[in-house]
Order: sequence, then C-alpha cells, then structure tokens
Amino acid sequence: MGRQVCCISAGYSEHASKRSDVSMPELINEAIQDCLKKVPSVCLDDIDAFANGNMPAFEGINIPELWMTDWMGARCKPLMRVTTGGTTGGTVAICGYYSVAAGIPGIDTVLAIAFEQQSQGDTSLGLASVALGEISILNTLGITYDQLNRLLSAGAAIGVAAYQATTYMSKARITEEDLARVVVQERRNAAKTWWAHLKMPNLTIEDVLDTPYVQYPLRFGMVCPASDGACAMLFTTEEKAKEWADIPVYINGVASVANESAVLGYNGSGSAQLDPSTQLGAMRSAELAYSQAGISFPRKEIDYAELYGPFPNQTLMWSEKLGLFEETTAPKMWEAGVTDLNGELPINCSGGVNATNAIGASAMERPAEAALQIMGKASNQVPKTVHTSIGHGWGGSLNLCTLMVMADQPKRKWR
Amino acid sequence: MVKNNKGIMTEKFIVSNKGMVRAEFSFWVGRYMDKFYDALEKKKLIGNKCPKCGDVFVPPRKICGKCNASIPLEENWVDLPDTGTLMNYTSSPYKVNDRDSRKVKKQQLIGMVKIDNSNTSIVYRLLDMEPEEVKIGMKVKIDWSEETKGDPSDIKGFVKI
Amino acid sequence: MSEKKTYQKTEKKALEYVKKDYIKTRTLPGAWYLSSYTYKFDITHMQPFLKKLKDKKLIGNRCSGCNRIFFPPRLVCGQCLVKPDRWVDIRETANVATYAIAYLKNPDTGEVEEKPMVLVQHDGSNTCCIAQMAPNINVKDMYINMPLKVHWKGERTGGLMDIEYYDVIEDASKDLSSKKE
Amino acid sequence: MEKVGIVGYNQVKLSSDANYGRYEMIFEAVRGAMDKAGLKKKDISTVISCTNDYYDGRTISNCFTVEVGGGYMADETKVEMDGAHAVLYGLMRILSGNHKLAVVWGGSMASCFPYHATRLFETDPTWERQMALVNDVTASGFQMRAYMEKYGISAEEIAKVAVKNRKNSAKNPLALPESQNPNLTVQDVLNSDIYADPVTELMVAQPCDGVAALLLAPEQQALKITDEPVWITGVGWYQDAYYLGDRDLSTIRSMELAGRKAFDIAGIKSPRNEIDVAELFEAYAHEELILAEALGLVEKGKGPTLNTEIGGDLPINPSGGALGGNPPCATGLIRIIEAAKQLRGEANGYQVSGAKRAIASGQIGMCAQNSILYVLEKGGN
Repeated sequence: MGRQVCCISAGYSEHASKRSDVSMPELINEAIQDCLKKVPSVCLDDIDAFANGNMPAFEGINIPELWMTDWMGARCKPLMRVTTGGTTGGTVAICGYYSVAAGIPGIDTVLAIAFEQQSQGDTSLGLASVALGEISILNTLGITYDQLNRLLSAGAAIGVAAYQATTYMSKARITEEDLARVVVQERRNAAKTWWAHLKMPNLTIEDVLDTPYVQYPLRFGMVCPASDGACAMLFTTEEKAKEWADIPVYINGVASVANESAVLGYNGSGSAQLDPSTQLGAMRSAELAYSQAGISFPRKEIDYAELYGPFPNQTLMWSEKLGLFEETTAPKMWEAGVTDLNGELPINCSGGVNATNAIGASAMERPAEAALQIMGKASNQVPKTVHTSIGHGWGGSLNLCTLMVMADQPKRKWR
Repeated sequence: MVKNNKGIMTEKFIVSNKGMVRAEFSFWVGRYMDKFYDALEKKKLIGNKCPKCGDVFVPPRKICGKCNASIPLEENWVDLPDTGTLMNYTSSPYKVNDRDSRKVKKQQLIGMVKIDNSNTSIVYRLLDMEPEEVKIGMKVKIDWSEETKGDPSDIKGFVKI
Repeated sequence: MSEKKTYQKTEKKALEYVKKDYIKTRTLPGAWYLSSYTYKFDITHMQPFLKKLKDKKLIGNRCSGCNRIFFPPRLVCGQCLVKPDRWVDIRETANVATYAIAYLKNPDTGEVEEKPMVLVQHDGSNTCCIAQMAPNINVKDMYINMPLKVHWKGERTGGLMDIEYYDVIEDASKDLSSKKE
Repeated sequence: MEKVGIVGYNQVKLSSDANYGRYEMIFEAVRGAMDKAGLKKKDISTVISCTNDYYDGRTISNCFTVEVGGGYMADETKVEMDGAHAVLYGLMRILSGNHKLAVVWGGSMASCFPYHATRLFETDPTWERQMALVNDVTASGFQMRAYMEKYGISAEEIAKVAVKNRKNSAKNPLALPESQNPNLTVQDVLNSDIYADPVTELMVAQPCDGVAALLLAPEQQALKITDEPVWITGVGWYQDAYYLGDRDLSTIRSMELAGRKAFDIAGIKSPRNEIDVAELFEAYAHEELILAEALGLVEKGKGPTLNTEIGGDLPINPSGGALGGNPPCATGLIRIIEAAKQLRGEANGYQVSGAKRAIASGQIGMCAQNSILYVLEKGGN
C-alpha cells in the first residue's frame, strides 16, 4: 500500500510587500514557471494533478483556483484545494504528497501551489476574523468588548504569539537580545535569497531593539512582514523522479497534527493549553513524521531545518519542540553559531518567515527550501552536503502544525 | 447584540450574533488587464491572441488555457470591433452584490456575447430589448457609458443593431 | 520583571531594507461584509454555570473520560470526543497562566497605554480563559503563576461580567525559587 | 486502485434554520458516525474537515472545530471544496498506508450567511465580479438555456426531474422539510417564481443547514469494523475552464472526464448496464439530465427518456438529491452517504431493490466547473 514520493523541484515568485504589477493568477504563474525551469525535462503536460491553497479571506476571493485554472495549466486536469490557515502551504505540500502516495491510477506527477497576495486586502482584519465568532460569544457571555479589543489590537496572530513569547522567555530565562539575534541572522540570510522580502544585509541587534513594542515582549523590528508571493512544489513517483531529476528528494515523513486552540478556545470556553509554548501538537507531529522517516536521533540525523517562525521566540521554540535541541538551550545554539550557514545545523538560511511572509505560501516555502538545499539548488546554499532536512509550519490559534521530513535516500517506513 | 432564546420546544439556548466588520479589498488587475482597461477608457475594445492556436481573448490573458502557451505582454494585441453575436441569454429578478442578493420587480436581461473576431464570450446586460425579441444568434452592439472610468462599467451593455 | 532594560531610543517603527519597486497597475474594489453574517452558538451547557455566578459560586464541568475539569464549562472534551457530564465546584483563587501587554492608544487622550492581556487558570480547573485584571495593577509587576482572586461585582446578573476583575493576592511561594522571572 | 471501505456515516437532519450551534451540529454528526461504527476517539488517525471560510464567516474555519470534529492530536486538515472532495483526500490518506481510520466531515449553515453574495466571491474580481452579472443565479439560466437549445428539450421535461426529486425527498426523513412534497405537479414547478429564466424556484436546490460525517478505513480494517462495508472502487475528479464563454454549457465536461476516469479505474465498460443506482449532486434540476448524459448513462440529448424513478431503468437520486436540501460543503458527502445506504439496504422507504453498485458525485463552481465521481460497490454478503 502506498508508494515512495519524491520532490523534484520547487519554485518561487518574487516576494514584496506589494506585487502591484501582477494579478493573483499571474503571480502564481511566476512560481510555476520558476518551478518548471529547474527541471527542463518536465513540461505542464506531464503534470497529472494539482493541489492548491491559500488563505482566501485575505484576498476576498472564494476558491480562487476556479478563476486561476488557465494560469496554472489546470484546464481539464484534476485539482484539489486544501487550506488550513497559516499551515496552508504545509498542508498543500502534504496534499501533493498524498496525491502521489495514494497511487490512484494516472495520478503520478502533482504540482502543489500555495500563494497569497496580501496587499489586496486587510491582513490584520483577516486575522481578526479568525476569532470574530468566538469573540462575539464571549461578549454575549459578559466579557467586555474593550477587553477583547486588546486581543484584536495587534492582529490575532501577534496576540496569541505574545503569550507564547512571555512563557517561553520566562522558561528559557532569556532577554530580548536573544530574540533580536535570531531576527538579525534570519534577515541577513534573506539578503542572500533572491525571492525574499525583508533583505537587510547590515542589520544589527541594536537596530532591532530600537523599535517600539507591538505587544510586549514583541517589538516592531521582530515581527514578520506581510508579503505577496507564491510557491510551487513538484511531486512525483520514484521512477519518474530518477528519470527527470539529478537528485530526487524523497519525502520520508509527513504530519499535520491539530491541538486544541489556544487562548480563546472554541465556543469561548477557554483553552487547556495553559502554557502556549508547550506545543504538544508540534511534539506529536515530530513523533509521527520522524517515526515514518525512521529518524531516532533528530539532532544527529537532520542536517538542515526550515522552521516557521514569524516571531523570533517561535523559531527558538520550534527547534526545541521538534527535537533539534534540548529544551531551553536553543538561544545558546544561536549565540554559538550552530545554526549559521556554516554551522553544524543550519536553520532558516532562506531568511525564514521572519523575513518573508506570504501567509498561505510561507508554510510551503519551508519544505520547498529544505528540498532545494538537498538538491543543492537553494539560493543561499549551505556549504556542507545536506542529506536530511525538515520543513515545518504552524497556524491557526497556535494549534495546527505541519512537518515534512525529506532526504536524498528513501527511508519511509510504513506503519 | 441580541440574545435570543428560540428553543421553546427543546429548551436549547441558541445565541446568534451578527458579525460587525467589513473587510475592504483592492484587486491588482495586472499589466494585461491594465492595458485592456486603458483602451476601454478610450471606448476601444482590445484582446490578445494566442501565438499557438490563434484564439483571441477578450479580456486579454497571460496564458491560453487550451494550449498552455504564454502570451507575451508586448505582442499579439488585436483591435476588436464593438459588435458581436448573442450566444446565450437569461433574465433574472435577482440582483446580487458583495453584500447580499435581493429580488427586484423588474427583471434584467443578461446576455452572453461573442465579440466579432474573438473566440470568447463576455456577459453584459441587454438594453432596450423586450424578452420576446431576444434570439440566440442575433447581432448586438456595445452601448458605451457616457463617462468612462477604465473599469468594467464602461460598457453599459449591448443593444440590438 | 525585576529590571527591564530600556533599549529604545527612537520611535521608528520600520527597519530599512533593500526594496524593489514594481509597476503599479490599477485596482478594482471589493468588500466582505461580515455584518451580513450571523454566528450561531449553543450555550445550553453554559446555563447552570451562568446561574450559579449570581450566587457567587463557580462551577466547571468534568469529562469522565479523562477527568479534566473545564472552567468555563465546555460543550465537548476534545481528547475523548464526549460531552462532559459532571459538575464540580471551582475555587475563587486563580493564577496567571500567561500574559502579554498590549499597547493601545487611548481615544480620549491619544496617549499609548500599556494594558495587560491575561489568561487566568482557576485552582481546581484544567483550562485557562481570558480575564480582566484589577485596574490598579502595575503591568511591570506581573509574572507567570501570580496568584489571583475573583473580585465579584456588587450586583450580579448571571454572566461572565459578574466577575468584575481579579485581585492580586499575596504569593505564598514568593520566597521559594519559583518566584517571578 | 486498492479497495477502501466506508465503515460508518451519519447526517444531521437538514433544516433551513437549524436550532443548533455550529459546534454542536458538527459534534453530533461525527459522534453519531463513530457510535454507529462502534469506534472510539483513539481509533481516529486522521480527520478531514470540509468547510469554507466564506461560508463560515471566519478565516481558518477549521481552527476551532478541531475538538468537536474529533481532530484533537490527530492528523487534521481541511479541504475547501465540496464534501465529496474531502472524501477524496480521506481516500488518498488511507491509500497511502499512513492511516487506518479517516473521519471526513463537512457542512455549513446557510441560514448564517448570504449564499448568493458568497458565491459571487468565486468570480474573477478583476473583471466579471465588478458588474456581478455572472453569478450562480444567471449561470444556471445560461446552462439550462444552452442545454434546451442544443437538444430541443422542453421546460416540462426538466420540471419532471424536480417533481421526481422532491417526491423522493418526501420519503427521506433527513431531507429538508421545505423540499418534501409528495403531491407536486409539473405545472407547480413551471409556475413557481422565476429564478433565472428558464430556471424556476422549484428547480433550484435550496441551500440549508446541515453537517454530515463519513468514516473510511483500508480493506482489512474495514472488515474488522463492520460486516457490511461499502467499497470505493473508482474515483475521478476534474476541473474545467473558468470563463462561461470558454465552455460548452450544454454538457459538463468536468464530469465527462471524471466519469471516464472513475469507470476506467473501477473497470466499468458499460455504465448504463452495470450501475444500479446513482446519487448525483444536481444544483439545479437540469443538471441531473446533463450529468446523466455526461456520464454516458444515456445518449446525449436523450436525458429525459431515461426512467429514473425508484424502480425505473436506472434510479437517480432516490433520496431526493440536492433538490432535497443543499447544505454547502456537505451535499456531495451526503450523496456518497445516500449511495452507501442504498448498497447496505438501509434506505428505508426509498430503497432500490438489489443495488450492488452505485455512483455518487459532487461538484463546485459555476455550472459544475469542478466535478468528482465515485464508484461504490456493496461488500460483505
């Protein structure tokens, strides 16, 4: 049952705060063309099916795939749309994986596309509408709107992430400098990545700490931007991958685990995630994906990681939760340069979400970059040979988590 | 916010709250459509042609869906006449907008018109026509708005020739 | 926070980065009217809890599958996929599960004010929920696990607003190592 | 394709204004399906939800449904199409060998959102949406006219479909009460208010509130869970061009392709003779005829000649179809459930006798731009 799946290419559009020169279908077309350029022997006709997704409420278009059909080359082809908020990209990539792994006759090569053109809409309002229903019920039950308004004030994502930052900082006993260090490393990396948004080659820790708070403990300089951009990944079977690509990247493990929602909870009934930085969901997804991929010592076996960290505390936290570092030791690793381009375990050499965040696409850019690092085609390529890499994503109200484990050797274990 | 207690039969307490906000969007049209709207503003209709199959699209597109060929921005533009053939029509009392749909007394006639020399149809109102006289295959002509703004409303609708 | 260093010198919000400009094409408008949507919630399971609030009593419900206690009461226990079926009394004391500080402009004065956003876990329950802090609290003094107590409203109507806010009470563990960060 | 078993299902009774909260409705559907199959929460390995952000009025509509949908600490994801597409993803996950039990649920509450306005959000915002002349209402009018013009079909013949489905729905206890009418006549349908000429009010599937859930398991597990599994033996899903002007509206090309693919996988050579019952998602009465023709159940243009009553040549929509209630995001899923009921002999009052093989379809988009078709077969004894 099931079969090996390989990723043979990944492509991006240019990311910027306003891609005012293109409409949304034209934007994703850029990513598809970049993706297909990397595998010259594959053309659009070779693609058997499509997997798509974005966060529709940001752009005011429901099921945009219907309109984009021609621009993707999906006319008279099978297409499926999955979307899960911040993890959309991750779930689209996973959908691409499952489409191939299922072994449905005639579905061998699948193009997965995730995109977002946030400049078209109101991102903070879009994020606020995540919890609008839950907020209205809390209001009915008697919590003042003024109180709830604070949650919305900086956009729901920052709202919930700030809680996480507070608990993480008190647990790991770190200061804001440690957070700023992560930001500096990521944005300097972004300067070497052609498609990234916030390219800051000369950023210093002082610059970051010089900005005011959005919401304690997060400052404006630490928060991810809102970008326009698209990302595409090409999945195919083992046989075809060997024929088409020099280094086929095997997808050995996938997981998209849901925890209960943090902070508000459904129906306004609060959350059992007392400490939002515990992240059982991330730990569970790591457990699932690593066991599929036969990884027992993540720190030793993983050579490269792309983590979904819109806020610096999250990059630190995820690296621990996914088993790359011991609990609360991540900040020291950043300080020691372990996660640098030349380090022992490079993390987020593309600049990460902190530098480029086209929300729907972000979670796909992580596995895409992780795959390109194995192929040796990444824009900011690490000097050492990468054998195994991971791409991670989180979304929702701190409760959805995706993980994809890739390697240059097939290691997938069937349960 | 209204707290209504509907469940007389089941003693259920159902709260229904109204959403309170409005999200605004502004859609970038891209360079192909920008060119098209520039022409529309001058009361001219243009389309572009697929270099492979020769199909002409109104409004213009970057990709021809039939042969997956991409059409360069600078080339293959075609000037089109303001006449066309009615391919299909309907009439409906429902008026739909972003906010809701409402039923109006006067039905509006809507037609799908294939502009001459092009291969796709566009959907607009049929003006100054009685439902009985509308026939599939009849020739129609664009009725331009007096003041053009460079958006789809520059074409008020189609009238019979 | 014992010593919070003040790093900030300027008020600039954005950092400079390498920018690329793109041709600006025209835009067309659209809007999503959430005001024409309704959100339906069933609060039948909340009724006993809301009624008890009037008598200054706190109750939560308990899932017999995993023995977790939910305060405020929940419709479904996600871990067991069943409806919690037993009611338990919850104490008035609580502690800060986690917090963040929002910076909001006061519409009257125009000044940026620091407002705490707190999640409170009641003793005897396994969940936390959003809560209002006492108005006299200094946000700089807050820490995780800070003990709190319910401050009831004079006239209660049977809603979450009956809990006017949470008072800070003396921390018994203050001398222990697990004190504030 | 390996066999995947449907091992349980449940559907909440459809209603035009349900006396339910959103979460309770989802919980009732999922818990009911689990109970009927005799399973526990810890048996769930993956959950596929099907909701739509614009139908629910919130971004990330699956964010708060994790617990009520059974997704806590499970491999959870959301498909934002029709419920039938969500089943497809569940099917893929089972086929990949990673999962042993998939819960698929879908649904929404049409009483809570402006349905037509939300459908308008599907159109091209840089062109058609600005004038709002292309929407689900007018598209249905164009489609019916194109079909009638091309094959010379009369409005009466299409009204007959509406009569048949609404009569059938009267026998289905879970159908929308407003749609149930055992005494409807063709004239009633034709005389009802005009929706989009020539489509009239009673030819339209009315959006309503409802949630449905379905459980999928691989062959071996399915046989352990139930003695009467229903096997999914074929599936096909395709997308057509977007612009109405690019398409031939007198047929549904996406379904032609999907049907060909699904029959190919299931090894069906002559669908007309090998299929016992069909549950098709017809958003409008005329779509049932077009779908039947696109699937090759009857010759092109001869749709009305096929006797599709219960007990006829080939019963289509014995449950009343989408005309018996159309909860957005759940309708396709309910079609699969109804087809499974027919195969298990559980369709009390509208059972097609001796049904061994069934098809069920789903669709999204204007004029069924994206269609999906399943072939289901009776398992066990």
